[in-house]
Amino acid sequence: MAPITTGHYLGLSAALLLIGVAGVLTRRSIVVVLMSIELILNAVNINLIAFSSNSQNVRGQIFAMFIIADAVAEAAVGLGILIALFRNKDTVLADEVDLLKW
Amino acid sequence: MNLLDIVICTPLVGFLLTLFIPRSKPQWVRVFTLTVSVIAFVLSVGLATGFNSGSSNLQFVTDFIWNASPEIHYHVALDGISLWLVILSTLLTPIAILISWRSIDNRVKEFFGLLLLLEFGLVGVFAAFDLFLFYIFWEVSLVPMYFLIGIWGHDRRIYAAVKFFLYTMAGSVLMLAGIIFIYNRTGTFNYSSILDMLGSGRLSFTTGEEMFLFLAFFLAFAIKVPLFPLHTWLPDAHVEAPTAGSLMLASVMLKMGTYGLVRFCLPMFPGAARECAPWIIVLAIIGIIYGALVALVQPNMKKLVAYSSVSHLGFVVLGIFSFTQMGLDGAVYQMLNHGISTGALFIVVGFLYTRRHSLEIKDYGGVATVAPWLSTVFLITTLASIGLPTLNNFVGEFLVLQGSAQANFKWTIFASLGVILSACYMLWLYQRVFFGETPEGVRHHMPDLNLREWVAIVPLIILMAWMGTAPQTFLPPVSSATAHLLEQSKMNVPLRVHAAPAPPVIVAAEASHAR
Amino acid sequence: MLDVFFFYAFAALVLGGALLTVTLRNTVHCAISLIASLSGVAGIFLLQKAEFLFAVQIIVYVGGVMVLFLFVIMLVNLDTAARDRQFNRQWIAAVACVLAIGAEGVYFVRSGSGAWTFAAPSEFALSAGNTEDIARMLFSEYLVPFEIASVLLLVAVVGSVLMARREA
Amino acid sequence: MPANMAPSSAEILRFLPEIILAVMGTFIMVLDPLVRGKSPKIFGHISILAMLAAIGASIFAYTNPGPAFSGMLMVDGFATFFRVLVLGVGILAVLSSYRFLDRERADTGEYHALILFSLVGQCVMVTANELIMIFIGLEISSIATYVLAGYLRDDKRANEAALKYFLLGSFATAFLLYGVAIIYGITGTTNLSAIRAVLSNTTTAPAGAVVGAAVALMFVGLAFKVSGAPFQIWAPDVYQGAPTPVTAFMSAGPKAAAFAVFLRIFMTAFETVGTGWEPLVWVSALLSMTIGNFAALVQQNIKRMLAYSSIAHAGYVLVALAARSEIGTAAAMFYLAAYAMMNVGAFAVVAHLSGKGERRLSLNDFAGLGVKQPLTAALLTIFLLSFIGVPLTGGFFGKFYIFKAALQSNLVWLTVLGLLNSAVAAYYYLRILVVMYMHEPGEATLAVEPLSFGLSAALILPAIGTFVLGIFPSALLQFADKSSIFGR
Amino acid sequence: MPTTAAETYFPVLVQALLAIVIAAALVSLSFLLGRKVKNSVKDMPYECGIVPTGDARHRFSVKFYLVGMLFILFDIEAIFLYPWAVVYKELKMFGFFEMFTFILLVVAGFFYIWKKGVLDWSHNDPSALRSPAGRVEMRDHHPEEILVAMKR
Repeated sequence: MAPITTGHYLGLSAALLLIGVAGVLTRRSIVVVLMSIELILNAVNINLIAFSSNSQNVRGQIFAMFIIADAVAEAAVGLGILIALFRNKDTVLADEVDLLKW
Repeated sequence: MNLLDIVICTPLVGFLLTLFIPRSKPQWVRVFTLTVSVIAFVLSVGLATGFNSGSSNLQFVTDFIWNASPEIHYHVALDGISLWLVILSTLLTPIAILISWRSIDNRVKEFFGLLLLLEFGLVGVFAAFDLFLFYIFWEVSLVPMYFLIGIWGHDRRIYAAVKFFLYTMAGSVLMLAGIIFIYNRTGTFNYSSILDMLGSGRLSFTTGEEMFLFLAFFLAFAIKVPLFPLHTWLPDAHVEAPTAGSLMLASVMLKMGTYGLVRFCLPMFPGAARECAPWIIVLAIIGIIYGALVALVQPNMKKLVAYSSVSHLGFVVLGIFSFTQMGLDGAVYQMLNHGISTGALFIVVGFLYTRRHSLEIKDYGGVATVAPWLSTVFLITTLASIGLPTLNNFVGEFLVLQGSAQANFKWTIFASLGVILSACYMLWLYQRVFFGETPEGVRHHMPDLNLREWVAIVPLIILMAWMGTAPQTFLPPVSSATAHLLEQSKMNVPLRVHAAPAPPVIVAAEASHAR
Repeated sequence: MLDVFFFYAFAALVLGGALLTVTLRNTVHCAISLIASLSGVAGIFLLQKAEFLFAVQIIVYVGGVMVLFLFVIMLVNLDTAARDRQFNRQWIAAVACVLAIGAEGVYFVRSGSGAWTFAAPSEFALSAGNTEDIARMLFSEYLVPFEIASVLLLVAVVGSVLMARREA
Repeated sequence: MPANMAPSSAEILRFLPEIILAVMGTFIMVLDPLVRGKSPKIFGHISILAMLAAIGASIFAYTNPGPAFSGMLMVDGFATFFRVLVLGVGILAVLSSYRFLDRERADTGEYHALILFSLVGQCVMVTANELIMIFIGLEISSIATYVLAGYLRDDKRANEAALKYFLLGSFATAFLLYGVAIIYGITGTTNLSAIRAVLSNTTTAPAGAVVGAAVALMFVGLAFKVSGAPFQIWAPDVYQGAPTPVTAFMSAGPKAAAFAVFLRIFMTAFETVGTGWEPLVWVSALLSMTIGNFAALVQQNIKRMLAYSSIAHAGYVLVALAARSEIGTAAAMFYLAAYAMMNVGAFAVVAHLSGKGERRLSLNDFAGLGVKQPLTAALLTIFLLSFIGVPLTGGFFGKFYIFKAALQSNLVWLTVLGLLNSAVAAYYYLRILVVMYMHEPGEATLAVEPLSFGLSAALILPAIGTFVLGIFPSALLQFADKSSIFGR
Repeated sequence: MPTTAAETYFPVLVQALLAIVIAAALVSLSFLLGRKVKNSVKDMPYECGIVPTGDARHRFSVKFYLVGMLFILFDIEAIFLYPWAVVYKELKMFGFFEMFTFILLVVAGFFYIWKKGVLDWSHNDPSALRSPAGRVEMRDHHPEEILVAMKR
């Protein structure tokens, strides 16, 4: 088997990005959309770590740390918003959120 | 700060002060704005007396840098053309205030304030010698007129106001593109510097650029004139506007278009102007005849006068694009004439409206028997509008036709049709309104002119006679300015264009088809 | 050799988990697939000698974020949703977007390594202690982002409390 | 090594505005549960003081410009301009929310704390010279704004707005990050100046396709944030659903900050690959203007109409970016300042008129405002004329500078189409004027309460600003011109 | 000396695999070998366990979410603390102030949460979600029921 290069990691990341984007665009459940966004962020992190180890500097890893911190903050606020919406609307399907024209 | 600056600023200061008059004192507003506008008029007469009519130089020049980056000059000045148009604006504003004295009774403060703001914009447009400043005044004059039509107009006022605004706006943004283009090329908005650069060859456009720029400016002006087929906003705006609005619109604002053609299109883009002249003249002649024919069948007095404006302004455009001294003189003179006589027509129609509250011709008849003075005034105005010798329009039309005949005789023939038709529709209107059976509604609601109305109309009638009998009072400054203008517009023009007289209309059309 | 095996094993875990996440009907199952996928990502980190990030990934994502997701799923009781249509009607947009990104990917794969020029390795190689490396740089050069990250956390605290808590 | 990394006092001074905002935001947050319900107005006062102090600190920091914290931040004219701009927007937003919060019985410290935190993020964004820093600033600002959009938790429209904003916003962030990651991979750095150095060195420059992919991804992310087409779909819903003072805030502040980031990244780091991204911006600018203006034509809801208009205005700023020149940058800066004022002003009027529960938002609810409240109507008229681009208003000079820059860069078609667009736009702004002045007062205007002090301030200050920018534009433009080189 | 990460962590992997195999073996063996009795008593809680009430799918209180959220936010704080602790000695006082500022802000957040009463579980759950689809029916389990089940 061919040795694993940075390119392999980038391919993996691109595939993950693809799946994430597809998930965001097609799923109706808001929670799953949020999960898909997490997938994209992880694709970014795979990229960053691969680049970091390729160029032998640690900036990419620090960047990834901040991205994880941000993902947490986003998830916390996003789920909070979801709960607030659910209280009033009883739906967690993206296309039933339609009081305003979508 | 010279007299011209004072004339420009007076209405603006008046407008700002009007804002502080309490809403509960409408009479104060009327008196104050009338005073301000009369002061502005008197000062502007001072401009005429101080004007050296033999010189083609700019006079009353004020030029300082208003904004450093990009360099925008506050550059105002007068030449023979702008002089009379400025005075026309200042003359008609107090008259507009007088005729609205009683007929406007809601939101009085706003109405009269906006009239002053309009005056500020109009005077500025005619005095500005910086492209940017010109554009600013151009747009500033647009806003008050929009409100005048939209708030105090008749039933379909909103439609008319929005249409008016959008037509003008669409044209003027293209002009703005042209102005920016010139600025990027020259680094200045100062019109005198641009002309100097063009004259000395430091600035030149390729044929394509010149055509683009000419069309950008021309479209803005042609909409304002309005040239057939861009005239459709005009009847709506005129019919729906209050009398004062129609007056200012017809008498002064339409002149912004023709003034722009004379002032900017000819000297800056002479080549393209001559290239397009045959086409423009065809449109102008279509406008003359079309306007007259449509006026003939109008049941509504204001609409009739509005279409007559389309017809009359066709003459002005014809004169401008004949590229002859006489044609240009006549065109400028005709701008003033149209301002006076059509203004007077709108005023008199307004008098009828305040009495009978109808603009439909069929609601009138036999007015001459109940209001003889009103009928007389209307008759004089009608005759002036037709172009009866010794009244003002005759001089202008004559010059235009003579000028166009110098360039191409066929144009004159077609245009003369317009003169004949104008006699038809105006006299027929007069006959239907003032003679014949007197309906009940007219008999009881048709008092004769009161003092205020006399004061409003008499200056215009005097001017009609004065301009018709003694054109030498007014023409010399105009002639020296137009001569200079023709001189300028010959620069940078390839010989073939200005040496040969422009080809006959039909031949030109065929030739370009062949191309 | 072992490296290659592990890479493909983890990659399969990552992509398999991700695919299940976006296709499964039951949201709880989606969440569990997501955990699998994220664990795979953690493994990928480990392969690249980013041990610290590996730990963070496990602690924060698998231990934290996923718990949160599960709480919310239970909180809003998504079973009813699971019985409905699963995908929305944005198929065209989704397909277009995926195709665009996919085409880009194919382009890069076909043009091979020539399309990629990576930054040259920096002058100093990473030392054995991954965490120390990160720490040194984080607390010197990345001082401001670090401090400002606390504001990010505060925003998250205020925001989520404000959104989720019901006023008494 | 790390021990002597302690920042110098000059560096801390350059970071002072953010410190003030963060500390005061935290203070308000902690104060809220302590004084809850007793004197709710105090939070607003504190936050206004904090923002004024931060403006002072920004100007003071500019007396000693330069980089700070190992090149993370770059305090230059550009940064100072946008710092003051976003802080100004913040002040106006808070001024216009006093009455609103009171009316909705929602005057809490959290609201003001979130505004201050969001401003911290925006100030960091506009000052940052480093992609990680920009990212964190962007996220602080965005997350705070998501929450603010859903601030009225019991309002379904606000819930929806927050959720949509959140989903699409974080989706966009993910795209942006993917682009940033690739840029990091091919250049080995996240510092903008260093990226520029790598990209402009022809011998070591990475392959164009990769750079292109990264730039395109970042463009998508940023275009989402500035609501440029075709990534504008969130804007109308979010602007309509969010509480009006928040809409005023987020359509001006975070947007201006996102544009600042846009300009800084694309005009410094990616300037050397400009021919590559210009078509992207060109298309996006044209689409934004056209979609924004034509969609606004048919709107009945005033907030939705202003939302579409804000998309169109983003298009104008993108025209300036497409010019790819320093005067283009300066024009964009000027435009954003003018836009911020008229937009906050217009939304403040909407907030004033809409009434409790924001029920009166239809265009017809403006009927007769010119009679009932001439001052409010006159101020709104000024903002609308500025939107149209009538001379002597800031909006006019903004458009003028932008199209001048575009023509100078030979974008003739974009200029002509843009100007025609602005003529189309006149129509829907005129509709508001028509209703306001030419219709008889309706139920809504008869019920409207008198202007409160805070609202009058939030209306009169931008009106003055609009006129100042329209009559003496060169003072601000010269500063923008000087700053458009990003302290290089 | 191992060269790649995979080799470094090979022992760990072996251990993990071993753990999985043993656990799986124990569970499957008892499943295969054990005697299966299926009745409702088997489904009851063992000995002193609490009798379950209601549906397993019934809604959680929002408090769980809030606490969970706080947990991961402080988790993030912890992941920053860990590398800091590693190089604390190198950083000296500067490092102390660095982390002090960070923690101060996060503690301010904690104070806010505390004062907001998010951590206060004693009240009668004011933050419970109102059930949109109607209350989930609570079933009482009477002792007789259990006896009946046992007899079967």
